[in-house]
Parts: sequence; structure tokens; C-alpha cells
Amino acid sequence: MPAPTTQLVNVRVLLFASYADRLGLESVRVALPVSATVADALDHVRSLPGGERIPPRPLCAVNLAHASLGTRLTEGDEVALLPPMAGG
Amino acid sequence: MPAPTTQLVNVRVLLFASYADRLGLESVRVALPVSATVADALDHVRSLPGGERIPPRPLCAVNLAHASLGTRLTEGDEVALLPPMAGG
Amino acid sequence: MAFLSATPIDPAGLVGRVASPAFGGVASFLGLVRNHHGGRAVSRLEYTAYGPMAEAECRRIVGEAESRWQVRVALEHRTGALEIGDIAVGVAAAGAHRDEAFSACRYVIEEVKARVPIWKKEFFQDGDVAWVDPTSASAPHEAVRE
Amino acid sequence: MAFLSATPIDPAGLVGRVASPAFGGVASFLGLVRNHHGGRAVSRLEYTAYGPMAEAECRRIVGEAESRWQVRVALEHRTGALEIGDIAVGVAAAGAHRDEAFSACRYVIEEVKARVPIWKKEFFQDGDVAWVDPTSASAPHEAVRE
Repeated sequence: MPAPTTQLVNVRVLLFASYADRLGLESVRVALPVSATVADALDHVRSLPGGERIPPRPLCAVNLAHASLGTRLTEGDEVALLPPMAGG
Repeated sequence: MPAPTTQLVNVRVLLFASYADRLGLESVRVALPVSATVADALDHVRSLPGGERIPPRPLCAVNLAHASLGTRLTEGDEVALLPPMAGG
Repeated sequence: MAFLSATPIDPAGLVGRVASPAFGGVASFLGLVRNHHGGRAVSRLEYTAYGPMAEAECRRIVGEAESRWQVRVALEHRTGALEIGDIAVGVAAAGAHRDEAFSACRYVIEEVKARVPIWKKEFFQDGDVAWVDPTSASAPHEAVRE
Repeated sequence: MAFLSATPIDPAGLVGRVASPAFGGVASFLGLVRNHHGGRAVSRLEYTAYGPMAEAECRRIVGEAESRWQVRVALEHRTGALEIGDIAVGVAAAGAHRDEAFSACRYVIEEVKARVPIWKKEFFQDGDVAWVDPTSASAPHEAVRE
């Protein structure tokens, strides 16, 4: 079956640790316009109840690698919003 | 018994590793004039057979601590001539 | 090889994985769970990770160290519940020279702290529970229950 | 506590001697017997020390590190015959912060190499035997039998 032609990109946004606690969410599915960026996915999450408690410029990742807010998203991307890390 | 009055200080000079090999000696007793220094003890050792193969300014120790060639010696001191160290 | 471990880290095992007859020096670092933080008594803690990314990021960091210096690096980070004194993270770097071993070891632990998505929830003796935020100097913790 | 040891060094034992619930980081260094030196294959080696001075100097070095940084330091150096891969020297430094632990560990190993009267005789696979002279760049070894 060919991939459906669409004007939207579907991505999954993961939240962790304090961010997950603040929204009571660990994962959100978001449909964004083509040419959307990480910043657009973030805007969506920050519009959810409790979302204002995510900082305006958190650390972000796309597909398991650090990414900037300007990174373009494509269908199926896994976006992650990362609180300040505390490993080690 | 009071310490004997003497015009000499008796010291022991220890040699290690390559220095001991070069002289075929690990320890030498030396009687030096009062106010003698480590340099005087070294001069004595370097005057022994094979002693010219001890460098003119080796690392030295007196009584288990690093010392300079100018260190004054007193009766019973243990002087050591130390080849380049290779610990670690 | 997994970099995240739900079971205790064995420091001798880390060293054994990098030691080789060609390498003269092994520098290592162990991060232990301290009994205090910000002047308050800690009783235990929990590490949670974004697992697949943490694995990928650890692999990248080790690869960077091994291409920048002539070293072999082992890295392991705990997840889950830890007690005081437990090893939270272990790094071992073997090199032909100690300078490289130290540099690589230090690089890896600094990059792990900066880049690997792992979070720490501290349980204080007074009953408080808080996520550790190393970037917040004035308020080192964010209370979990606000 | 003796700093020189005629029996194998146990890295876990070194770490255990310095680790404490107040300290968050342990940096350590192990110096291993390499199978080569100056491009030649080494089969084994022997360490000889000026024992009483080596003990005194190690004690001074550890004391210096412990007063300069907030750390606890363990140090052990082998004497006698060692095989390839054996641990020749081990240093562990525990501190409240990793910066101090790394600095102290590095300080101790550098000072040990510079100041502690220990000498190393290398037995090469080709049958040569030589005292190691780290200060001699052009001729790293002095043949024992000249």
C-alpha cells in the first residue's frame, strides 16, 4: 500500500521525569503541518493543561539524538522533551 | 656517655638499581670532615672504582627525604644516590 | 553491550573490559550515591532514563572518546532504585599513556552528565522527594509533590 | 598502612578504603605492566625500591593530596617480579566532587613517578635486561649487562 498523501506529519512527543509529572503525561501524539519543527511540537505540548510549566526552551531530542528547536520534523519522528539531566 | 668529640662525620651512602650495578656496591661507609655536604659524599663515591659512571648531579636523599647536593651532613646520616625513578 | 544497567555495577568488570597487554594505564571514575545533597540528608534515590536515547548517546560518547584518544572505554550507568554508597555510574578508560586514559575518562563522565537523558529522584530523610536539577543553583530540587 | 606491596594489588580494595557515604566520586588509576616498551616486546619486569624512603615519600604525597583537596586517598605500589598485565601501581581518590577526586588522583600518580624511589628492570623477549630510565629520551634503557 503506498504511503498516504497528507498535508500533516504525525509525530510522537515523549515527556520525562519532572516534565511528565507536570503534565501527568508521558507521551502525546501530535499531527503538525508539513515543514513543522520541534518548536511547533513543543508549542502544542505547552498548550495542553499544565503545559505552561514546561520551559519555553527545553532540551529536545528527535529520534534518539539531541536536536534544536528549529529541527524539521518528518512523518513518524519521535520527539522528546528532556528536563535538565542528572545522570552520573 | 657523652658523644665523642670528633673532626669527622660518619655517614652511610646507599646505592640502588643501575648505580649499585655500576659500582658493584649497595652501601658504603664514609668518614667526612665536619661541615661536609652530600656533594662531598658523592665525590667520595665517584672516586671509587666504577664511580665515574655515577653522574655528577644524581638525585640524592638524606635520611629518607630528597635532598640537594648542598645539604650538610651530620653524624649517622643515611645518604642515598638515586637513579632516575621508574615507579608507576 | 548495554550501557544502562538495572543491576549493581562491578568496577573490576569495567576495568577488565578495557585492560589489555598493550595499554599501560587505566583511569576510572565511580559516581557513588551520597548521603547528602544541598545540605540535606538523602536516604535513597531512583534513576529513570529515556532508555533507547541514553543507550545511543552513551555509545556516541564512548565512540568520540575512542576516536579522539588512543583508548578503550567502558561505561555503565545504573537505573532504578539505589541506596547510599551504591555505584551510580562507572567509567574506565585504558590507554597506552596515562594522560590519554585520564583525559578520556574525564571526557566521558562530563559528557554523560551533560548529554545522557537520565534523571534522578532523591528521597530525603525528612520525607521530601525531589527531581534533581543540576542547572538550578538557587533551588537545586524541584519538589515532586508541589 | 604500607604503600609498598609484594603481593597483587586489589583495585576494589583500594576503592573500598576511600569510599564513604559523604563522598560522591572516586577517581582511580591503575598502572599495568605493558607487553612492550620503546618498540620492543617485554616479557616481565621487576620492581626494586628503597623501601623505607619509598614508604615515607608515599605517605608525604598522600598527605599533600589530602590537605590540598577534600579527598581521601589510597595508594599501593608493587615490588618484586611482575608479569604482563599485572597491576604495578594503584591510586584511588574519593571526594565530595569529581573535580577534586580527579585532581588528587592525577597529582598522586604524577608525584609517585617523580619522587618515589622505585626502579624497574625490564626483561625483553629477545633476552635483554635493562633498567628503565624515563629521563633518557634517546636511550630509554640502560643495559644491565654492558
